Amino acid sequence: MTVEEIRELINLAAETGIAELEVQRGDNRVRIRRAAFATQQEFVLAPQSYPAPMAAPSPAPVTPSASPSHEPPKEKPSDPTQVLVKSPIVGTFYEGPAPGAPPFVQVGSRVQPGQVLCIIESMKLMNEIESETAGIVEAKLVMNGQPVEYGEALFAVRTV
Amino acid sequence: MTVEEIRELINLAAETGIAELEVQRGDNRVRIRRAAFATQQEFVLAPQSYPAPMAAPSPAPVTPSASPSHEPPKEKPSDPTQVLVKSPIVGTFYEGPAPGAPPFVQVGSRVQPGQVLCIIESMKLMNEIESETAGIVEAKLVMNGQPVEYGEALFAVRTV
Amino acid sequence: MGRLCLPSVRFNKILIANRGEIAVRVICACKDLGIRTVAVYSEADRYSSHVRFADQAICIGPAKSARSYLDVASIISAAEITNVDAVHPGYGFLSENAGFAEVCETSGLKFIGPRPEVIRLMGIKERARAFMREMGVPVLPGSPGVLKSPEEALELAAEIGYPVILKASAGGGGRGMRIVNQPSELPSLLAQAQQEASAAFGSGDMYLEKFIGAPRHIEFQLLADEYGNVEILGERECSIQRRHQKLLEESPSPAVNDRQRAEISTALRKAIAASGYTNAGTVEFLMDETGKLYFIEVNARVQVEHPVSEFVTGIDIVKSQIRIAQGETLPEILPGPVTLRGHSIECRINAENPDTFVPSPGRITGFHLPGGIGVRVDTWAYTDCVIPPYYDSLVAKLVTYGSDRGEAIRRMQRALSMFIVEGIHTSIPMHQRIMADPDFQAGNFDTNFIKRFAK
Amino acid sequence: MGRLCLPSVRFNKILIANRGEIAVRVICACKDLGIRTVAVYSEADRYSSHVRFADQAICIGPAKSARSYLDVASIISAAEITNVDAVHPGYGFLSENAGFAEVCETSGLKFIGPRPEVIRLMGIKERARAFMREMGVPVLPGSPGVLKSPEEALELAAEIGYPVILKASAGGGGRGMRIVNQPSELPSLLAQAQQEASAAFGSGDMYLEKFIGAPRHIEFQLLADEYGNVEILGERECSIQRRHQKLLEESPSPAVNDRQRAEISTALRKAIAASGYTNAGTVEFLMDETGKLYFIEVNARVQVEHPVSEFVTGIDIVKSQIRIAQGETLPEILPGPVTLRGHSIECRINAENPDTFVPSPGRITGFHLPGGIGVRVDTWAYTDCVIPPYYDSLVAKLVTYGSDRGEAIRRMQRALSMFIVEGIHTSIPMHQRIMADPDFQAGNFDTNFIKRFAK
Repeated sequence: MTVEEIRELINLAAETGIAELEVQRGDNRVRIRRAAFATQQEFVLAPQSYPAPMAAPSPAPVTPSASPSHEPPKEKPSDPTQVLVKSPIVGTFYEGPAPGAPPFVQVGSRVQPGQVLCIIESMKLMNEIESETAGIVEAKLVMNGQPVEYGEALFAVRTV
Repeated sequence: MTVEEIRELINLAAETGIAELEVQRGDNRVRIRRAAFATQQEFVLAPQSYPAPMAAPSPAPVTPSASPSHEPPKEKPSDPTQVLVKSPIVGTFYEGPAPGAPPFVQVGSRVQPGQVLCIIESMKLMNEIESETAGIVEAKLVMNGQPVEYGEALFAVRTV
Repeated sequence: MGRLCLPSVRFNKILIANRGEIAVRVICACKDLGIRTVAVYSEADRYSSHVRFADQAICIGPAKSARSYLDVASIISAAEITNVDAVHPGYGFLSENAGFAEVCETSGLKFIGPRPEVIRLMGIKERARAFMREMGVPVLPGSPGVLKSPEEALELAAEIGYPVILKASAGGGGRGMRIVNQPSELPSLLAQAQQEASAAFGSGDMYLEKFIGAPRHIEFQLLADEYGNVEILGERECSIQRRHQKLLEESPSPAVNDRQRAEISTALRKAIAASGYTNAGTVEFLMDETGKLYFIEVNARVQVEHPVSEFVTGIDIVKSQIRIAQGETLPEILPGPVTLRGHSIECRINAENPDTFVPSPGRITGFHLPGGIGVRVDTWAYTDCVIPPYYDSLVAKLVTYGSDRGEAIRRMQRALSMFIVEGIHTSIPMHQRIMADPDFQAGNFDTNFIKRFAK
Repeated sequence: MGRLCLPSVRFNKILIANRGEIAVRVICACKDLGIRTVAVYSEADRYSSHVRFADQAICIGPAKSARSYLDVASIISAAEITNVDAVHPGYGFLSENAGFAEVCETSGLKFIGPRPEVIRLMGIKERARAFMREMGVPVLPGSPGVLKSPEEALELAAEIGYPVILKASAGGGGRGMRIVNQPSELPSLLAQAQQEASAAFGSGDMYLEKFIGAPRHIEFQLLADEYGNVEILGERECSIQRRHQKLLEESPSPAVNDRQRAEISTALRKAIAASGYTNAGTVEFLMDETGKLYFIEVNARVQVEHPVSEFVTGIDIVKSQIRIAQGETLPEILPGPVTLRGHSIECRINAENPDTFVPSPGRITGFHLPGGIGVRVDTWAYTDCVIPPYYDSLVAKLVTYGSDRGEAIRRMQRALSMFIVEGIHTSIPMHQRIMADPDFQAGNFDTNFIKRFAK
């Protein structure tokens, strides 16, 4: 019996979910007992990466948002030269220092570290949000006066 | 004995709901014990061979049978030369015509179509179960006096 | 109160001759009583919850009901090889089959339901009606027995006044029924209905009754022990139906007042005791446009909608069925006098398109049950189960309770909005529309509600 | 009855400053009242049910509670940008933080709970004890106020008699507590406890009390409106604890009789009305070996175990909290006089090893809820959810009801056997052992039960 054959037998046992497999061919004998059944072992966390049933692209007649089984979005490979400026607090986004005043920055503006990008008003306090990098504002992601959550992206800045 | 043959035997074990199967062909011997019977259990439920999330081969802290998420077994390509004689009714299996009498057939017996293989007693009626094919009895899958369900495999017959 | 000191038996093991949510319901009652259970199942139900949660399970046949859940020999065999003491028939299937009850008896198995001769009496509707009329229960004007000829039918209809309805003696579920608006239609409609009834029930016996155009369907729940004690557990309003299939039930009925409830209950207690009826049952009435109730039939079994009565009375009806069959008396079984408290509504969550009512079998890929205060769910379904196409489409019963009807409705709306079933269509959206309907909320409806509503 | 004609407000939208099952519970109450909801959540709870079922959801910070669920500024900001009328604090987190209640008030948000000054009074335990003593509620013999010195503690302990227990004024959850068996131990144990209390609560203030070796923990549920009306909703037995963490609660207590319940309720009604307490709350007592009850503290919020009181009284406590905060009176809110019917038990299903109590966070790969008669489940979990390691381990509250304690126990056993959670450990097996215990079944236990039981 070759290793390949034994490997096949092991795969077979795993596939079929049986507890134990014993094979003898003439003088050859193989006995496979699957690990899950070998000991009354305490549990190991299930792998985080299996395709959850509710997340499968099934033709469900209900709306896609009706499921409580939200899967975390896949982390996308991020562009190292693009930085998202996120809100550090919950509050209201203001693009300029006062109503009617011009915005601190616009798409295309070149910004420096420490430069004010916007204001988040929280509990009547105006919190200035500064850029941490030098770069060019590629996108403004929130409308003036819009409420923002913690961690919500405000601007995309291309570092230079 | 090829892996394909062994796979068939495992499928056979799963289909028939038996706990353990031992087959010897000359020098070749296979012994299969099914996962469900690795622990003491009162009745047979799920075949252990499904890819459902709850049955993933993780050593979960509950018993394998604790899940209500039973997946139907995949239909496996069956060996056309092997026939499973299944019980057409619910009842009690008797291998012989009377208590103490020799069994109708034994492993290795050559059988003809219409030959009585066993009796299933149901509601005080003795129902003779006949072979539908000519062949050799390869396995007796039920013990004398044991209750059987509808569709439970009683014998494996190799057609000749 | 009957003979109190009669020794009652104690079941060790019960076989449940049914499937789906009612099989799980009976398993729950048995667990609550410490009685072991045997599930029977067809090949299509191998992975069903009732198989999982019973102590033992026996496959009794292929998917087709006639060869599994309706196959008396297989079920009795399963009972014999598992050594059970009693059989609970659930609803549907063999539950009102007097022959099955008889075979159980001769096989030494206690049938959890009325005795065969009582099932038989109640199954022959014109006999049941005659009996109730004698006992002083108001009965819809109609033929005294089976119609002997079209001529007799014409005479009777003229007496009663049109419209009248033709019904099959052995029938149910709307088959073998015809509404007749004028004498000229009668002969041909009678022939049609007879033919349909023969095909469906094996008997073409027909009777006729006064037809109420916009009735409410109201039924009274009863419990009767084996010593002549009878209790009425209030009524249920079941008027929200589509083609005689109930979709939603509640208790109490918004249309029944305390005086009427007391009057009917008194009459029924007497009639049921005189009939020799035992175990649980339901007496169905139609209410006409003036609020008068007329007896139509007895359902000699537990009903799908029993949980609404359980909520408002605090009485476990299925547990009571088993205890009655064990020979216990109602005074032993019931915690005290029967009183109604609050209001309860049941929505039947079916696997069907909520607009077209077309069944929607298949795999449930996502399943999230609502919970919290005032919510009960009876179901056999679970994430990744498959609703087979062979049986009824009932997936779950969603039942809510409130201190009044308004609270029960609000809680039902909340629970419906938190009940998630993916992979198949369900009747949840339909129930949401019913709950939001001003007529429903006001309690203003009859059996035509769904028709009006669908427009 | 208070001023009945005071105009009550009607909330349009409520922010729920909490997570997990209690956030879902408050959402249910709001849905039942037709009030819209705003959930707040940390980054770790993005996929939690309370986010799914609220009308709006705002992320308020990272996983760490200090920067999310305990961050007053973030929560108030979330309330402001969503234009809510009121804030429900749930239990834990900011629920008994008088400062938070105050900020809500100054921000024009109704805090659904007692007024800040009352929360503050109840939070300072020796002041609460002094107040209750004055009002005629039996209080455990102890120091009249904060211990000023080890010498004063020694004097008081000699007067009361050993053993005594040292407790932190601002404490809770077992921290800052020491049992003293003899005078020689007292000074060093006092120093230890003070240090622990300072670290945990920011205050080293201590008091001492008579120590009861085998007490039962019994608490009374109250509702108080804003016009001086107080109702007591019976008591709960909470003696099944491990290290002061309740595992299982029931109502009524097997150890409290009707006379005692009535006496304590009368005393509490008077005391609570005099204290200016409003909204829901719980008054905790210890019962000594002779059955005498002693006040220990007030929990100025809804409790985890409130559903058992809801089952036996039929009163929706969380809905009542919201209606009280809207300015409604108890006579308007309650369907009638408060009466207790039947028995209810709650098992806390925690994500933890049932033997070692080690938390077991992780992904739930299989989740099947029990249902049927007499079963209520409050949970935020679902198939494939992840129990985060950052917060408490409560996955679900399994609550059963029966017409008596025996029925409630049987139904709990049934429900536990049909509750399937895969992928993580849960306390289900531990609860099954408790339910099967003859002492538990007989109602014979005290707060040492789990210790004896674990052996």
